[in-house]
Amino acid sequence: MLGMTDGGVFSENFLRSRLDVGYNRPMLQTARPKKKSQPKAPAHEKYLEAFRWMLLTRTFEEKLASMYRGGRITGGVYIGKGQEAVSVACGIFLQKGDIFAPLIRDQAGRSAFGEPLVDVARTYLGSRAGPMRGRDGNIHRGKPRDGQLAMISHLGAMVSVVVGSLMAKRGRGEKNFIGLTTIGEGGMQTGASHEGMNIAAVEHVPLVVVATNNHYAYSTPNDREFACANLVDRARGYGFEGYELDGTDLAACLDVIGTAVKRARAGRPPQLVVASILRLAGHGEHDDFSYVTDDIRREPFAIDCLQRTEAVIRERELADAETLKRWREEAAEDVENAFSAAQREPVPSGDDEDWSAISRRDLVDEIGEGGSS
Amino acid sequence: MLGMTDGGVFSENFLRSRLDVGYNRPMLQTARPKKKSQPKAPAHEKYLEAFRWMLLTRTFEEKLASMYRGGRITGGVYIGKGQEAVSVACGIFLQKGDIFAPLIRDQAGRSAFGEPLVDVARTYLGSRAGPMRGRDGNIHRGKPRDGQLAMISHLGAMVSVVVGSLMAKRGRGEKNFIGLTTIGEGGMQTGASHEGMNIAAVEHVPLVVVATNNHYAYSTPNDREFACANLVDRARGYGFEGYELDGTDLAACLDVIGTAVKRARAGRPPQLVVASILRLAGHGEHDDFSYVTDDIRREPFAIDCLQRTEAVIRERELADAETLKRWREEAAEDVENAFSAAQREPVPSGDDEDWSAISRRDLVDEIGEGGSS
Amino acid sequence: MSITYLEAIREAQAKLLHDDKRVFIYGQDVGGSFGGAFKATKGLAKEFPGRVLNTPISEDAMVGTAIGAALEGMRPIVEMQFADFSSVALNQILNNAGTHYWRTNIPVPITVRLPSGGTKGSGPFHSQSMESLYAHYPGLIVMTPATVEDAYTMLIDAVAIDDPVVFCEHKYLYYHLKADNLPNDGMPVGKARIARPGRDLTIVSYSAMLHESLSAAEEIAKEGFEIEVVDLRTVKPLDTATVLASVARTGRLLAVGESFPWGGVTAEVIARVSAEGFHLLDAAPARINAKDTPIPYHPNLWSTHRPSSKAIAAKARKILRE
Amino acid sequence: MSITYLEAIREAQAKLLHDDKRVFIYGQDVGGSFGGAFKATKGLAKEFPGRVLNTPISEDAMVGTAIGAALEGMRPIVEMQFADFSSVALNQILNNAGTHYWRTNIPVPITVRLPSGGTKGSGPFHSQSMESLYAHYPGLIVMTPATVEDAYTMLIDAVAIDDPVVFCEHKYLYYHLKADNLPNDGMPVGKARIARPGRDLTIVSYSAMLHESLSAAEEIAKEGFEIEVVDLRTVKPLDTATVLASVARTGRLLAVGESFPWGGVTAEVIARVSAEGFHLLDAAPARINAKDTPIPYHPNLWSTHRPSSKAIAAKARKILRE
Ligand SMILES: Cc1ncc(C[n+]2csc(CCOP(=O)(O)OP(=O)(O)O)c2C)c(N)n1
Ligand SMILES: Cc1ncc(C[n+]2csc(CCOP(=O)(O)OP(=O)(O)O)c2C)c(N)n1
Ligand SMILES: [Mg+2]
Ligand SMILES: [Mg+2]
Repeated sequence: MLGMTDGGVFSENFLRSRLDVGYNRPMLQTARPKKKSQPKAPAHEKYLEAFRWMLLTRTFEEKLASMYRGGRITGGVYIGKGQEAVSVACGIFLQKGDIFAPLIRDQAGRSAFGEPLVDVARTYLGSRAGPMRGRDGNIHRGKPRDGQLAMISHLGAMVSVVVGSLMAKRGRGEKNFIGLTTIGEGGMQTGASHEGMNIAAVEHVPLVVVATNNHYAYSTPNDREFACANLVDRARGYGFEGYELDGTDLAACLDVIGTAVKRARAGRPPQLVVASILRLAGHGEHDDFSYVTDDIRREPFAIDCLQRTEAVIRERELADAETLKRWREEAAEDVENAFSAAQREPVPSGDDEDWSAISRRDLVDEIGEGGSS
Repeated sequence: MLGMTDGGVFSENFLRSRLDVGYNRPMLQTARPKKKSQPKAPAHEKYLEAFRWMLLTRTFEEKLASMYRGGRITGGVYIGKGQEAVSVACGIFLQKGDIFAPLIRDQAGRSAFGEPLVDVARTYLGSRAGPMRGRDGNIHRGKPRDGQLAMISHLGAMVSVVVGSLMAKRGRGEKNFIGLTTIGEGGMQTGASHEGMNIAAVEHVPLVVVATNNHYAYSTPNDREFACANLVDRARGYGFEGYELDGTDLAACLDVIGTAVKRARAGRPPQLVVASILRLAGHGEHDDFSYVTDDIRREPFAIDCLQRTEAVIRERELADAETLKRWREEAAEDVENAFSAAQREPVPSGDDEDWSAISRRDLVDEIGEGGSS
Repeated sequence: MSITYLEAIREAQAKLLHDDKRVFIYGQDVGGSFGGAFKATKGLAKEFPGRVLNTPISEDAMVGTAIGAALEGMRPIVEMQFADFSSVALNQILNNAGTHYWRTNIPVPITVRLPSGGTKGSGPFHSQSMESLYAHYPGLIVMTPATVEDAYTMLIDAVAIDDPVVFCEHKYLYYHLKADNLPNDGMPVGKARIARPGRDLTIVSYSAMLHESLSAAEEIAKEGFEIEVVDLRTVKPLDTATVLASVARTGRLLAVGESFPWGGVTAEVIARVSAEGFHLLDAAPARINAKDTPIPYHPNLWSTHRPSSKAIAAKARKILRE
Repeated sequence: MSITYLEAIREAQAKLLHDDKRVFIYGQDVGGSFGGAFKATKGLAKEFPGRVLNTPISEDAMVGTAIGAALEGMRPIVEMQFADFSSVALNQILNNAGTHYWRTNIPVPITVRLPSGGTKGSGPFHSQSMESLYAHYPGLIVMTPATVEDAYTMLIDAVAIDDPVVFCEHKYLYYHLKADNLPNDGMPVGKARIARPGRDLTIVSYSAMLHESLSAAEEIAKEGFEIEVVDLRTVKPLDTATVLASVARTGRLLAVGESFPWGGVTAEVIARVSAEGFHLLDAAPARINAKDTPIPYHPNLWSTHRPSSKAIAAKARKILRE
């Protein structure tokens, strides 16, 4: 079954070898993982690179959460604890010219695709120097000119936006680009995500949708979200190629998402990856996630992907203890730098703000100021 | 494969016998029909009853179309030519206490479920005595108190409405009821239909969704509507049981939709039937459907179900020529009566109208009259 | 005893569930041990098993389902997680629930709760006030309670009404507003309230802006002016009579709302008073709304974007000088 | 040569496709040999292969796709089959397109065409005027052309504007309105037009209601009154200056719109004039809208539901007597 990790040694060109098989095969059946997949033994740069992004993300988000608890962040804080392996795999295969439309729990992927950490800090702190300039906050950020779309909250809405961007690129004659967007199992139940996935298939754009079933939408468990046996079965209904994925296994994430990215790039139909994971934090940091049952915490998908990855690294001696320690220190330093830089920057002020919702200043409605000025 | 006609003789209790198998089986795989299904040989009352509803519908809609051409109908006229077999099967198994939410091309089903033809004529003519009292027209009609929901135009919106009605019935302790709603292959691409189907499965209500792929949404052929190999594959993605259906074959329609209805009634998961057919008229009577290609007109699904049914009846001598003639005459008479009754009735007048959009007259906004009075 | 605006909403729902078997609550995260993003249904799923149901993230279907249940005699309350997400249910609300009675003679008794309005750091998609969109279309009652008491009695009223009700509860008031106890009866639905009597200027407001308006009035009272403050309570129907009677007393009008400036409640109030009470006005009527941009995240921007008591007072002074 | 309002829209799109490689048209049934439910894109798919594309029945995704393409430099025109169906795309229009520039500094140059307004026998779901919903939210330009010439030049303007434009074209005018030829240039975007000069009363209107207002003015001219008729052309931005200048001349104001009465364009016009031009008014301003019910199917009801020139004339006479 294509797109699945096979438990074997993960070689330098694992992606290419899979693709050589895949290209000439008929549309994939949706794939199911073998029970109890074994951690891979990836003697591979990409694996270590991915681990470092994961580590950086975890370090950053722990700091962010502690700042939230200290009352230093306005509004919510949303972290991706436990989802770093899936997320990093979403960003790490993307190239300049690709489009990435991340959602809530995608810091690792955002970083791997090139978002500077300082921009995250800036957005949470509302810095004027940040991409959102204090106008929008937390996860609602992006730099569309760099292919990083800025999500709106309404789940599912970004899927069709990526489709349109890809159509435009194709229309312009660009080559070798793809788009990747993420969604939760909850977001898959919105009408917008349905319309977006269907139109992607109709337009046959090189899109990868990575859906993460982290077993909850906020406090709502799967049984009140959907009733199909497996969400990957939706792939076939849209004309996507579909894959299941153990999201705690970084090698599997790199393998499956990497394959999906390659296949999309090669002109295959849109790709759906459904990863299984447990969200290891609250929906946001305000949420104590006491609704997560003990039973579910004991499920195999409840493993911490970061710990699992580190265990593989140690076990297979892919990096020694000292290197790991250095990486950890470097991550802490990067995080420190990001926050301290952002903290020094000015925040917006209502009086200096350019209060115009449109770019054509001559067309701004004369309705008057409004607000408290 | 359950839910599929098997080419054998269609016995009086064909439904029961299928169900005896079906109840204890695990969730159905989506079923595919055998190539070139043979017309069945149904020595069966239901078959003839269904034929008569189909005949009545065809006769009615031909008259309606001719009135439209004569300029005697305001607004559009939407007929179901070629879809009568599917439609009648949607209505004929429903009982008092069931909910039917038909859409555009469902006259046969509406009639079979008990809608008097005169109400159709009244709605097209805007009679004050009709269920919509001239306020809404053509296919936008219903009598919710009788389980006949009044569609809004926005495709897909009625699916979740049926779900809610079924939940209420279950909550009240009613037994043995189901809901059936229809949709086109075009309507299946709306976000509303997705959300409705998903929520139906989550709530595990006794719902049957009959989707008719008539190969066009207005002028748009299938390849610009969806890109999956077969729409019935969506069933699995929602946790529905799914069936394909040759919509030109009345016996198959009765068999498959009848089975789905029985299974829903028996507490199985929601049911999706995807029928294949060609729309044999314009989207509305204003439309010359010149975009329908010659190739597609030669496809097996382009057969006229009414002619096919009549051929079976003649060939198997289920009714003699005289009986057929009498039925035809009776249909013409019923149609004549419906229109002439409706035509004698008063139409609304703006001055006498009760212009209130809410039932609580004491809460009507004091904004004043508006309009031209 | 002290009870917040949010608790009042919870208590109203508890009472409704208790008193009326037809009531159920449908929304994201309302059930289980969780009780909703704002805890407006905390404990209710346990107290009323099977009647407080979590839904998929499917706002269109949530409302559609409620409509269907209402047609079969139920009294569903739909909780939107944030008002802003009702944009994807708007079609069901306007075109299905809103048209049903007029088309078929059968009303659709659903109540859609919209946690509305701005709070610090909530940004463009968790801060909106959507009452004007819903009030513009026919067929709906749109409630905008400004007090703990109203939050309680009006929600009970909403569910009793046979027609669809959009219930705009203000998130800023959830915790900020407290009352000593809950009333048994409220004012009649659709009637505005004189929240503060005065004689020099009428401020018409509703929801969170009522409180900004009241502070402004308080402040200006020190300057010797008595401002009358009208709380609309429902924006549809809009109680023109009470507003006109107030303007008849004061001769001056300022309409204050938190939603976007183009159209909407404040425009409607001014249009009515100008059209029906023109001779009552001694000065030009005025209005204050939020600015015509999305609602900003950063508190500095947000507090400039939304009308403040200071801005209201400044505007009021200007009108008083005319 | 004689060209209809509908043909002008087709011609504008043909010109846009011809002149600007970034333009494409996206909508249900716009492509193939069909050319749209109203034939506004007739022949264009053939003339411009691959640039006039049929879509699935997925309004949300149609707009989302257009937004994405616009971000990558395209100039998409989305055709809604009927304005009414844009209710299910409203979220993308308001919350995605409408907020994008403000949030990211990058505008979203999409044009969403809404075949709007009532015609005989079209009923509640094929007759709506939705300009007020879109104008209420920040970030959008909302155009409502009333003439063949404007339909042409304003659609060309719409596509040229870097910000999202909601283009409300009126179905009643499609065939009823003819011009001799198409202009090269129109008035500047956002400027209202004096459609008929006068001195006794200003009627402010737009889209199909402009023509009802003009007939009313014509009729009342026989009685010796000269009514000035202002065509707003765009309802957002709304050209307050032109409206105020007209009221300065006439001292009287009647605002006429076809959409629902609560809030919306006519309320906004009256609110602006009352607030900013109070001293200009010699009589109470007034408005006429459609009735506050869904739009009826039967022509007898429909013609009562919508404002007619007769009703406008009657109201005008009343204001003139004051
Ligand atoms: C249309 C819509 N409705 C409601 C919300 C509020 N909301 C934000 S995140 C969330 C849960 C999302 O669950 P899921 O998609 O599974 O993603 P996860 O948070 O588990 O990563 C909800 C309900 C929203 N953002 N959009
Ligand atoms: C949400 C929405 N968008 C557009 C329309 C306009 N419309 C009415 S029928 C139709 C085509 C429907 O196609 P399909 O669902 O396949 O049904 P069929 O007409 O073929 O029976 C369209 C686009 C609509 N009714 N609803
Ligand atoms: Mg989740
Ligand atoms: Mg079809």
